[in-house]
Amino acid sequence: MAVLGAVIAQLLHLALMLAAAPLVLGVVRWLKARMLGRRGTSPLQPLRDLAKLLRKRPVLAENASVVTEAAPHLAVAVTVVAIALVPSFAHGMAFAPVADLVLVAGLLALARMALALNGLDVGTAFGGLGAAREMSFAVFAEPALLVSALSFAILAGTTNLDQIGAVFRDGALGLRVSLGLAAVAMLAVALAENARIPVDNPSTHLELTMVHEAMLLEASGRHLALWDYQAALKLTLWLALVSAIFLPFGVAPAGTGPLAWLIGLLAWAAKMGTLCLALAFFENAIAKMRVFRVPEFLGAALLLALLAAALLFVSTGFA
Amino acid sequence: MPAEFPLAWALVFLPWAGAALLGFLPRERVAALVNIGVSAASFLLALLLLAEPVGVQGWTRLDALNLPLVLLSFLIGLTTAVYSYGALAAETLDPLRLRAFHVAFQVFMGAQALALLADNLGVMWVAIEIATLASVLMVGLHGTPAAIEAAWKFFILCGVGIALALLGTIILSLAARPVVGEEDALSWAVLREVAARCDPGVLNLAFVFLLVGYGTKAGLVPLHAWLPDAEAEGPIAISAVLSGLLLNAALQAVVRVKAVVGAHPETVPPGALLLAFGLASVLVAAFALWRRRDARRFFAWSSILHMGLAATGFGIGGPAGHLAGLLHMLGHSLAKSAVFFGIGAAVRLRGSQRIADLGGLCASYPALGWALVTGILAVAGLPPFALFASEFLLVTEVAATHPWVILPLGLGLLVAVAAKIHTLQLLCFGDPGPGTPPAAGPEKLHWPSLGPIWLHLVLALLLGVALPGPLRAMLGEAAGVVG
Amino acid sequence: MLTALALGLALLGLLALAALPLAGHRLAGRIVHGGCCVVSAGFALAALGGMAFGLPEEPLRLPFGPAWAGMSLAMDGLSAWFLLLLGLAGVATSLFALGGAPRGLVAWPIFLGAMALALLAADGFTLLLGFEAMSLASWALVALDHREAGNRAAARLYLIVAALAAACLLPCFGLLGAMDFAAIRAAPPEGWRAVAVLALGLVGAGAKAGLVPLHAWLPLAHPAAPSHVSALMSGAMTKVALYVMARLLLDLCGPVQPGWWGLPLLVLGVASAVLGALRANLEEDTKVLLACSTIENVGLVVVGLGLALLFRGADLGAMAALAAGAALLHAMAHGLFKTLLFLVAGAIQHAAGSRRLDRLGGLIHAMPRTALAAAIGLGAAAGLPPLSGFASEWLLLQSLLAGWRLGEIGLQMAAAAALALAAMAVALAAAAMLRFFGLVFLGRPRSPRGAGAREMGRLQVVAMLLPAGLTVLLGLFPALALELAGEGIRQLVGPMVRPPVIGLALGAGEGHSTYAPLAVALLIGLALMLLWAVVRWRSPAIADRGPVWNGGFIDPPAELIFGDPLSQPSAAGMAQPLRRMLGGTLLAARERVTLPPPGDPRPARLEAGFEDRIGMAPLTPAARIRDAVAAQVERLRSLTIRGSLSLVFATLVGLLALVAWLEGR
Amino acid sequence: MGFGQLPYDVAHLLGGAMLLLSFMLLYQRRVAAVVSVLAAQGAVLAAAAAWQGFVQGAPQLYLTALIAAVAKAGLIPFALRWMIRKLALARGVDPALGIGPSLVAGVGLVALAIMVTLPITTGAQALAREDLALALSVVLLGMLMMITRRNAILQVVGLMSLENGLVLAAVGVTGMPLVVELSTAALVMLVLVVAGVFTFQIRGRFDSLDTALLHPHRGEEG
Repeated sequence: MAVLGAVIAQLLHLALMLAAAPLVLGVVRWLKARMLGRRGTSPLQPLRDLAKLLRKRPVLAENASVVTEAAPHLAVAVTVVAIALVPSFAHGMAFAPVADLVLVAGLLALARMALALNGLDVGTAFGGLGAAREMSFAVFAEPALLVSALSFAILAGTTNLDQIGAVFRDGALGLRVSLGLAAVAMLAVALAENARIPVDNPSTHLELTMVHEAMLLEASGRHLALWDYQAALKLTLWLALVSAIFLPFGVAPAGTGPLAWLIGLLAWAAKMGTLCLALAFFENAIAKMRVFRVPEFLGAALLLALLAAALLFVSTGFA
Repeated sequence: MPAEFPLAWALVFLPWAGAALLGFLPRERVAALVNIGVSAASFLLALLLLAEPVGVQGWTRLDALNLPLVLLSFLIGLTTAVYSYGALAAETLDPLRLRAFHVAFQVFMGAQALALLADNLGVMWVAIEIATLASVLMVGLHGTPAAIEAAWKFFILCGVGIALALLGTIILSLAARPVVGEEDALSWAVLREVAARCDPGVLNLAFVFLLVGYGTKAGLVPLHAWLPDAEAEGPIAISAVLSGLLLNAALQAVVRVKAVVGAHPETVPPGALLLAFGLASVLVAAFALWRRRDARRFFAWSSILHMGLAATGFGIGGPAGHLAGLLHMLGHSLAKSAVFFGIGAAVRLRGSQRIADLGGLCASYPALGWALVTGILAVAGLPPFALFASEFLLVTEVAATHPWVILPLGLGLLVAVAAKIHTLQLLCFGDPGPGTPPAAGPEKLHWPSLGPIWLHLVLALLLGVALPGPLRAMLGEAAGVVG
Repeated sequence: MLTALALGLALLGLLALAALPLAGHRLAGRIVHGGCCVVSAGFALAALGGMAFGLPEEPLRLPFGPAWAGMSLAMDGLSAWFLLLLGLAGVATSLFALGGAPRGLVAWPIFLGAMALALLAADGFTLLLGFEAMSLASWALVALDHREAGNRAAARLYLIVAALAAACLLPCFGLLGAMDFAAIRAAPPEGWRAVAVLALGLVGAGAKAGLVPLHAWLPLAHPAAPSHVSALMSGAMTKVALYVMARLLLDLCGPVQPGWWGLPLLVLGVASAVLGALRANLEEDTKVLLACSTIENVGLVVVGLGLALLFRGADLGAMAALAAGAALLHAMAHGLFKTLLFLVAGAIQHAAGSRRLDRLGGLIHAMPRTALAAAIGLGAAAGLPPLSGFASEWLLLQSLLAGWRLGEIGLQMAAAAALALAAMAVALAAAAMLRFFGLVFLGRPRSPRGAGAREMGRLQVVAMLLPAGLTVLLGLFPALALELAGEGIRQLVGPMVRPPVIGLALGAGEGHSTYAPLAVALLIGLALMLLWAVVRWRSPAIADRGPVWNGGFIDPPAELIFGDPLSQPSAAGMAQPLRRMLGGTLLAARERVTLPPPGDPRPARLEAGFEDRIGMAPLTPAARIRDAVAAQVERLRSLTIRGSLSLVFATLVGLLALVAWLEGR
Repeated sequence: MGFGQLPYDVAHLLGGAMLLLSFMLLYQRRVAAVVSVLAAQGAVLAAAAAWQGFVQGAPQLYLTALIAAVAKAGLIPFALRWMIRKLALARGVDPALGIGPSLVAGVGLVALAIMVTLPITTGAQALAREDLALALSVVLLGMLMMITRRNAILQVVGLMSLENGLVLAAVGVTGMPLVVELSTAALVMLVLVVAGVFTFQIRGRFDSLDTALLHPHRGEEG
């Protein structure tokens, strides 16, 4: 029975994520526009774009290899698997045992690799530029992510997202400075990973500082659709990750039934909404930074995460 | 054979008889062949020693320490004779000098045997002196200015050295005189027994003179000045027998004396002095190797290095130390003479013994080149040859017993190996330098040149990792003889 | 079983001997390489069987040996694990060589045999004999093309470093006080002797494994050799050095040693990982790039070993097992995928005629199978799930994440910093591998020769697909591999522990965090299939082919048949971000852009370069000191006859005075 | 035997005479004179050997004395003179270390020799001990001469007087087997022959016996 519940919860979660991804993107765009006093496009616009792109006939460069065809599928599939691991409204879902933070990071790295390969496939200058920069940013993002994971590992004794969430939800730990620092670090990483301002600008093309879009210049039709969808999924995943770790309130405990799920769902929607709002506000508030200042940005995140760990060493009885 | 004429003396007088015969042989080829014959005969004779009972017989003794050295000496004597058969033809020697060479060579072999087998220290001294004078003649054979300089230096330094050794011998007998009754005050066996009752002061004095005297012969720093030039002049055979045989005889004398003096508890520990000389030789030679431009001198310096290593082994003493020293002497003789054979062939082909002129041997003469590569690796103490085994034992033993010695020793070894690898690549790898004569058609090297090299290397290999049981037992026993 | 292994060693020796008379014969290559292939397979099977069905208890005493003792062979869990690696790598490389031109036939079997001997040794002499013979044989193979000055310099430095390793490891066994391993375990060293063993062992084995700062030789020597040799050198030989380090520091010195022993390993390992990975991002020669990534992976393994020491010292058995398992698994994973990648580099060099990234490109069209194998290998090297590299790095990161359990705050901070740097190294490796694949296989050809490349022969392709398949298998079933390595892990960290395994998944610590590669792989596969179906259903249209858009660039002029080379990313260009972000500080990287004046049609030029000052740090001063001392010593030689005579005289007088003084007291 | 007795006094007297002659070797400025001093030393050595033979009642020492008289006092000086005349050598000695300093150094060496020998040989007979001290001094002085004189002939002379010191020590030891004396004597002749050969070769090559001229001809120049 519990198993069945877990499976159902997992499927619901997956469906929710897949559906929510374009919405999240759209909502963020809409919020940004509203804050700037524009009417903005409807939050559903990304869905329409996807549908339209899927209908279009894709055009491949003459020397495009199988990579161009395979990479987007691989990237989306991997991101779907990753997003299936991040708990949204309920804990103890079917994949909970394998929902490991380090694994999620690995899956995201795989998706990133696929994206970069796509950028390099036809050998254009922009693609290479974007790929090189994307990988270089990851060099600083991954340590920051893992070191902030260290804080959770110390407090929860594991890197399993499900258990981290459960431990934090029970609130046995109370509010901690170190967790705050880790949260800031992780948000910075999230901005970098999703090519948001100040690291990259998702809404421009052919700007010399661009990273993410540069790798998609040759993509068209369904390939472009897949890439856009993957971006949306990734954004959603990161927001869900942040909410799952730092805002685990109201998430249905393992083994509970539909009612708890409903509460969890509402709580989750609220959390995602606030995060979107925060993101939109942040992006409007600051300007994009020069490419070679990104390492400093992420390096600061890394240092914050290290500081969090150090505080834990001192504060907790482990020291 | 009758006891009053033991095999040992036969080993001495057979080569001398051969020398006398060779003195009257005008024809070069015949002389070379006779030379080989005599060497072969004396080698077979030496093999008979294996059946001889161990012990003292008049002025001579036979024990596990000198038996392997004697066998090795005559083996190298034989291979050297074989090698010279091919090599001397190319040397620019008038018949008289050639005859002188053959005579001196056999005289040297006889004296070498006597030096190794002598029990009476006086006799041993005489033998070493004869061997020295014979090799002085061979060194100066070419009569070029460099050769004369080398020979004169050799003569003066070793003359002084031998005189000091004699003084040491006399003082030793003076020390033993009061305690030996009617026995021979110069017999090593007797001395070892009575040493504990002798006056430590006199023993110290004797050891100082003997160490400096025979140490000069063994080429220990700072008494080494004669060695590099002496080994680099004269026919290549000289380099082989000097580094392969004479040094061993001198070092064996030092070790035997050390055994005598060390038997007395209150003397200044002779091992420490020997160890100091050994380390000095290792360090100085290791760094000097980096400045060599002449191939034969390079390997002469490496002889100093290896004598230093063996001296270090004997210096730290103990069964392991002595075994390491002895093994090192044997392995060094084999490997070094092999390398000298190879260098000699290369010098013959290229007409110069400067390293720069010899470069790129593997490219122009593959067979010789790779043989030389193997030989130099063996000399550098890399596996699987004997010197690797002995250096392994030496270093581990030093680290176990005298840890502080490991610093200079390890440094010296490392610097020396690096230098040898460097020179090896200069000699054998790359393209022949400009100005070197191109390889004239097919490689003009026949078995007398390459055969000895490979024979020595195979023996060094066996000595290193695949020693047959009886030999292993003998070496172990030898370590005990002077322990 | 040991007898069979010994016979295998003998067979290799015979092959080496047989190569001498066979030299130049038509079948020589077939016989030697085929024989090596068979023997290596035998090694692998023996090791596998030993680990699966029980290892031989008693060591085998060989009937011969050095003058003072016999040689002895033994196979315990540790040696079996590395022997398995050696066997697999040996099979692949020999197979590859079988397809190519026969070269270095004498040294190759000796190389294989020496490594096996070092792994199977049960006493110090045998170990070092194998270790040095291994260096010697590989030196001969490095020097195979000795007519090129670069190779000569590389070979010289290589052998000198090997000698340094020997000069450090020999005293170790002297300080350990015994030759026989069992005897050493019975009486582990104490006090300053133990510390000396640690230092010497670290320098000796580390120098051979290419650990910073003694790594300068590795990027020179590995590329200089023929590719199958480089493959075995990077894949197996560095592991033999790591085996010696583990055997010496963890096993022989035993659990009595304090935990802080792990600290130097941790520091050096992390430094190697970061520096190697960064260099791999800047190098422009395929084989040098791979060699640098070897430095990185060696560093990661050493980090694992250091953590194992730290945890063992803190009595955290499970954590120690986790770290040791990570080290062993990563050693195996790297051994396999690095072998594969060097073979790929060899295939590329043979097919496209160059090793330089800037002369290659677009090979995925000409060599699809090679590209597939390369993709697998590079993916594993980049630490991507579900391949082998990720499994081992997951374990490593988990053990680093558990570093806070060490209690002492200094160690905790060290572990946290190590975690950050290790993660950075992994990400750097990913960047380097992407650069490799993107520049070599994707894009357009950068040279006519590269445009004319063809797929390799069947044997070579098989030789590449074999380690590729093994990489995938190891990635999917790391738990089974670790179960096999269990004995080895116990050898390293104590008899009580069990490998960090839960069923088919890897489990860290109390098993809270788990990694189930099979499940992940299945999920990805499922998602891919569904996605493919959906996309096909929603968007049936067949893709068109058209000229590359390239952001609106004009088409290249007709004479540029490969397109405009300047519109393609170059090796230096791909390296630019990291060169600017990290290269300046770590590798003294520099860039110079020369812009022609306006109106000048010449293109702008970017010159970029770097120098590995850390790698050169130990070398140049040593050479300078050596020359200075040698110059001083040379003055001894320049004495005249009277001068040297007075030297003798002075020695005599000095000794007499010494004796007089000693007796005066 | 002991102090104040005739055998001791005579032996001591002869030893002292040899030491004195060694100093004269160092003191001389003319090659010819050096050779005649060497001859005198040989003669004294013969006397010492004979006296020891008489004291110890060891007949083989008379033989030694005879050899010494013939070789050291007769043949060798004669050969050296002949060589000098044959090669028309420069008459001067041109020492590397001045006469005065070398004498001072000699005194220091004698002091060292006595310091080393006297306190230690308490076990041995006084006679041997005294002779040992003297012989040691003679040996050291011989070496000093070898390293302070440039001329090849003088270096040979130094070697000879060094050997004299040896024989002096040898005869001092009671019961020293004959082999040593014989071999010593024989080898002295051999050494002389070899030395002669080379002196001629050096002379022939370099028109001088200044061994410093050999130095540039070490192999591996530059």
